[in-house]
Amino acid sequence: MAGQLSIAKALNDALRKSLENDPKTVLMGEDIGKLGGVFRITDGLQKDFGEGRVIDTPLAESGIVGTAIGLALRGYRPVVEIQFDGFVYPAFDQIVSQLAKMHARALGHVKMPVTIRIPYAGGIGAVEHHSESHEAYFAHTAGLRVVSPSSAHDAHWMLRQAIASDDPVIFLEPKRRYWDKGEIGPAADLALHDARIVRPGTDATLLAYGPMVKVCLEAAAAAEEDGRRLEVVDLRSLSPVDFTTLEESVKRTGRAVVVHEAPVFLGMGAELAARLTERCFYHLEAPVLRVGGYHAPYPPSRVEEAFLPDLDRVLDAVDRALAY
Amino acid sequence: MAGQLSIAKALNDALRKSLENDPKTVLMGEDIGKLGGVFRITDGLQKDFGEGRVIDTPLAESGIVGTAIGLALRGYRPVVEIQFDGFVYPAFDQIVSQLAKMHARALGHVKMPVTIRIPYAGGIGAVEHHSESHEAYFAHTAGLRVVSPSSAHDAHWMLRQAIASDDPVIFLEPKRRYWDKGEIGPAADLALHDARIVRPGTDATLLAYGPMVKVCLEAAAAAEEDGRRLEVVDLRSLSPVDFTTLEESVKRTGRAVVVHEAPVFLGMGAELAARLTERCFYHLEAPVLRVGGYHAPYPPSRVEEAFLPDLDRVLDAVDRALAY
Amino acid sequence: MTVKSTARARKKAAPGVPDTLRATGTDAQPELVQLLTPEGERVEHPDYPLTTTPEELRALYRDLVLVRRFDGEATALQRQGELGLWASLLGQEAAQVGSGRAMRTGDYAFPTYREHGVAWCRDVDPLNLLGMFRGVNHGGWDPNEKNFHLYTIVIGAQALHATGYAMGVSKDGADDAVIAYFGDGASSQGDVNEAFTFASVYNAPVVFFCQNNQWAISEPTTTQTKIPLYRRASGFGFPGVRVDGNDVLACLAVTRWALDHARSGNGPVLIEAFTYRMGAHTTSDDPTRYRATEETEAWKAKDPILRLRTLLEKEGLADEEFFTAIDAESERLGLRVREGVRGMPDPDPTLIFDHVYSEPHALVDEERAEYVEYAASFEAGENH
Amino acid sequence: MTVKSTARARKKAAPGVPDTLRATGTDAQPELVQLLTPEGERVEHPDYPLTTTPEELRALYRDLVLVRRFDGEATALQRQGELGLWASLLGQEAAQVGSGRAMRTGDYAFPTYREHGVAWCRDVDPLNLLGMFRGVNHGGWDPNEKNFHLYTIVIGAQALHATGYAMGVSKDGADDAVIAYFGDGASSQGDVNEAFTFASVYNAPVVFFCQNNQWAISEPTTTQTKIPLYRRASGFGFPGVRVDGNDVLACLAVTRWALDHARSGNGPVLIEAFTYRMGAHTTSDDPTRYRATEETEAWKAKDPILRLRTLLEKEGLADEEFFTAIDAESERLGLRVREGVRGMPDPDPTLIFDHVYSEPHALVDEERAEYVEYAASFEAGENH
Ligand SMILES: Cc1ncc(C[n+]2csc(CCOP(=O)(O)OP(=O)(O)O)c2C)c(N)n1
Ligand SMILES: Cc1ncc(C[n+]2csc(CCOP(=O)(O)OP(=O)(O)O)c2C)c(N)n1
Ligand SMILES: [Mg+2]
Ligand SMILES: [Mg+2]
Repeated sequence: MAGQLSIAKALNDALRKSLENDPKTVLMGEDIGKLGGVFRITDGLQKDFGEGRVIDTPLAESGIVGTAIGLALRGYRPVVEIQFDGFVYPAFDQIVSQLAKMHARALGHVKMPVTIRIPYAGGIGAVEHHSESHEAYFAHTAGLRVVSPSSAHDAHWMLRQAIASDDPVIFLEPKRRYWDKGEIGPAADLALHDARIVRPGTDATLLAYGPMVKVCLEAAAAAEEDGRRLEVVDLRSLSPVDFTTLEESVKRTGRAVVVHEAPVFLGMGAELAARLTERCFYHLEAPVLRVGGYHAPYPPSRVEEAFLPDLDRVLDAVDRALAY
Repeated sequence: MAGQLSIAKALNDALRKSLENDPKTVLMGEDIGKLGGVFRITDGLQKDFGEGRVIDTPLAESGIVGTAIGLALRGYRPVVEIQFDGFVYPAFDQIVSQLAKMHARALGHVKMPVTIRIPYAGGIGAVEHHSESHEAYFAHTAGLRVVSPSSAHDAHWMLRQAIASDDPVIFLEPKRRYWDKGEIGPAADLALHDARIVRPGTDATLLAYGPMVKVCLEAAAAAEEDGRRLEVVDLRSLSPVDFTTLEESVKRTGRAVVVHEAPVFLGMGAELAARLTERCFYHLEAPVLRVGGYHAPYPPSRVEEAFLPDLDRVLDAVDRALAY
Repeated sequence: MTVKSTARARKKAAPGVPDTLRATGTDAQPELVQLLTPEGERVEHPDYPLTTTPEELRALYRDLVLVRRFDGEATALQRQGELGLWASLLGQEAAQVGSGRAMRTGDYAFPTYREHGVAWCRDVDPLNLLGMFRGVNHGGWDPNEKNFHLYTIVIGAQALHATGYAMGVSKDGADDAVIAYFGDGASSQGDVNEAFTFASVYNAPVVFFCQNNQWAISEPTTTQTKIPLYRRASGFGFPGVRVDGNDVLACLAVTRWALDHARSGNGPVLIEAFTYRMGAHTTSDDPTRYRATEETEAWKAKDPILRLRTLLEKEGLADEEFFTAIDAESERLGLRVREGVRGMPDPDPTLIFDHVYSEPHALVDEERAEYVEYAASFEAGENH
Repeated sequence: MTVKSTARARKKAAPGVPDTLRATGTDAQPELVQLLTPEGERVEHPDYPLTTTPEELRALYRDLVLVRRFDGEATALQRQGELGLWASLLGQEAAQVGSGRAMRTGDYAFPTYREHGVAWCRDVDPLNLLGMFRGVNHGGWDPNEKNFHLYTIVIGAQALHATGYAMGVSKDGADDAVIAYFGDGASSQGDVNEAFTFASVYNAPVVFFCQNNQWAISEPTTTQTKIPLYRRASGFGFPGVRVDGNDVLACLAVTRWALDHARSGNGPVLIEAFTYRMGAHTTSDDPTRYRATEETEAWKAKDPILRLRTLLEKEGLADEEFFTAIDAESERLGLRVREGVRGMPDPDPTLIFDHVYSEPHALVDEERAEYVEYAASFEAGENH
């Protein structure tokens, strides 16, 4: 896998490798066969692995996740594609009451190696229900693991790690970054749930994941011109969160800003702020600030830019944090 | 309504008054007719208002909420009962994608006066799916209002206010308190979304709602014996939260502990801690601490006491807060 | 998967199936109600008599042409970048116009995202429909103004709204009826099947109008069902009919019958309009990846507009002048839509906060204030 | 509501319904497959021949009696405070034993919370079932040990798990079959109907076994459907059969046929076992609030155990000694269950953290450590 691959292709390759390596791996979803998925993440896979491994399903998300659970009970390792973020809710009961709890209910007797891939978040000018950031619902749910990559390398390796995990993983794909390219290393260099310091800095820590990592990197670059050295941490995992890495960074910089697209109120930033404040109380020079979506349905695309955190909003928060 | 009424009866009376006052009010749910609901909250109402106003529905929660939306579009004011907390998830799409967003999607042209009553949280020794505290899912969802009373008076008046509201309200009933009694005043003394200081104090603020208010009051009483004066604030509303009242209290006491049954990770406490830290940064002597459920499925009833916050865990947190 | 993995799975039902079960088998060839053949022949159906005046036929023709023109214009506007997306109804004009024109003023329609032809019949301004595809709103029209609900994108959800609305109609003692539109793919959703149950047990005056356009994006109808979709209704205890969805007269007659059946207290009806999605699923889709051109070509011969034109011409019900006038009107419509869309202003970003709730909400108010202040800081040039 | 609010809604389908729709009407009286009458008469059914040895009949009788005894013991244990709740199967023994005994070892059952009789046939230790009702676990047995899934409380969810499992069976090329149990109330859930679609299109070897016990807590079956439930299957393209659910032989024969039908690659079958919930919904329920004693009394005459006993006695297939032996075994089972439950220890609270994930999860590990430390602080007497 030398050279630059898009995140989309990196994911496609990860699925291919997973199908190759384990005959029990099956892909399920709407339009993932001949079409290769609306984002082409499963492109070519049905042709190569057959309709029995890359399964076009009826149009029913609860049905997809529910039957994936049954397949897992039979020893399969289903990888489900939910076509868009906004269409996962019909499957909510199967995810939070069935999939998430099965292992505990069975006192560990059965495993639930089900990966649910969801292209999520906004920024692509889509109509409603196609730009949701619902990670907080899943991260709040015990029994689920929740991750979101931000680079081609991580997309590839984290998906393979997610599929290999014997626990259910909600795998959130930052759809507006599908076409961003990057080098894919020869192996996973981190465990699935480790955070990554993607840019070291000293003055404040930016905490982000998925689509917002790029925005934070750009903000950090811009801040550098003003002589501010911002550290950027890519959480990568939202359940569990790698608080060890986060705490170390925040204790060093004394200031933190969390950035995500999801509404701020009860978004991931709430937990990060609460817990980091507890863990770094005497080190914080300012409250952990949050930049995110508003408490509103995701807006029509012509105003989504106002909804989405951007470089300016991030830097504005950094200004405020530094002003304490 | 002189004398002491149980919360259950206070709710029953509120439904009766709402049915009397507005012919467009209809109740919908499973077993709410002849049986009067599994908790008897609708006891006698079908007999008095008929099957057209108190409607036993098919066993399908998405269907119930979805048709309630349709009835609201036709000018009705549906009050839905979900039988137990754990059974609301099949209706999740209808709640978060349809009900919550309809008013915004229609640019305000249609109102969604739908109240969804849910007996929630634990402490009654029930089997699984009957003790869930899922308020964070709803409070994170823009377009929904979320409230939870803790006394008979509030149960009665808040339910009437919720039904009268033109917005969707998730009305969370602390089921283990259904049989607690209290006096019901002649009128609502607070707006639906106002918090209430239920016990004034000076040393630290306990923040709670629903079933945990009583635990906090008991903790405060116990603490008083040790010479500690704890203020207890009943949030009453989780979306929106009355931060004005909370902030004033926390600035006064300098310390806060949030208590809820829901898992701590991304529970309401996360938002309260994050936002209060921001608003009271220079007043806080200690981080806002949280006492709540663990990141685990609600456990079998024989160990639920270990899962649920109790007086000891609350006081333990107060000790820790005061030790800063 | 169609369970290709085991040979066994490919077998047909064993001959040993007991007789009591035969009735539920999948063998019967469904009758397709047709009043106007692809060749433009007017035929009769005993159960769905229809008398039409030449004027009515011309009006239907006008609807079909204008709806197609509007749709084509929208597709073009999407290509020009004026719309973010468009879901074309090409090929489904008859199903939509036939059913739409069967409705009375007091009836109510719950559409998906593709019912532009129904919107047309409900007299909804076409420009309203485009707002959502342009990204200036999520629909945003007043559903109660024309009894046409907002477009619903989450597949199947509106079937329950329609059913609840119809329950309300019953409670009001009104004799309105309701139509819930959805597609073949939607038939698999729990919500649609729950709607069938609610409508049936409450005897709600709702007609379920399923446009089986053969495709749910890239999935053929066989991915959703093994038997004709109209037969789903029988499992829920109400009538189902399959109608030629490219025959505007049959769609009109069957829907009119179904609405009357429903409004007279006989409960729901399922209509399966057998039609074809001639275009891509939406402008983002590439159907060459999953279906053969021959299939699409074959359906061209069944074009819903052509056959009505043939009838009008053959029977001498419309002259050249009429057709020319329609073409001209069509041009005017295209122009109005084009100009209307181009002139559609972007909303003010504070729209984000405007209608989250109908009554004040402290958090939204606070976030709005913060946003306004933040935005003003740019205008004032204070920032950066 | 059954739409009592308008007179119109009470009307039956108008006579003017077109003929094409008649087939979907609700008039046909469903055939109830029966092999053993309430009077203990052995009758034949052309489609479901069944030959049984006296030994087999005695074994079925034993199952029925022991299952009822176990169930009664559990009800008593609940009253004594040893269980938090109990969902009695009283009256449904034949449906469960008949279907349970139709299964082969490799077949797999997905129960609700009431399938104690099926569990018995799968050889699951009855004490396992009681753990969940006592509150010491959520079931917790290894489903794969006896091919008996955990009890599922969220209505209908297991129908999809069963279907998925059956899809896996197909993929494996195995000839196992799967049974999904659910109730009449569950038939309204989206999940159950989605399971019908998936099972049908993937030809999955799954039998949907619906125990129509006439009630979903306080709601009669008419709240869920206007037509017999077995007919739901026809709307999804697979066979449906209604069987006398109080007739263990009919349940055995029909389920055996259905499982073989499914395992031979013919796809799913829906069985509606027409039976009655003789007791309360659960020990928390009070059925006097919603149903007449006469109804329950009438069903007593159809008791599933009595009729088999009559057959055994009448045909001289079992003697007094046999019945005495069963009674004694029954007593022993009662005793074992009673003692077993009373001796069931409360779990250590750290169970809360034990199986949230199968692999380490930092948050859970941290919370467990905090809990252990906190709990230890009490033991050490440090706190309060
Ligand atoms: C719940 C849900 N899942 C998935 C989608 C994505 N999606 C949009 S349209 C479509 C296919 C719909 O097919 P059909 O119901 O036949 O309607 P058609 O588009 O053919 O008119 C899908 C899968 C969605 N909108 N909602
Ligand atoms: C999704 C869901 N909604 C509601 C309930 C509460 N509930 C438990 S049993 C029951 C009735 C079930 O009736 P039926 O399916 O006929 O099964 P039965 O209890 O008669 O065996 C209800 C409403 C539930 N368990 N799950
Ligand atoms: Mg379609
Ligand atoms: Mg039942």
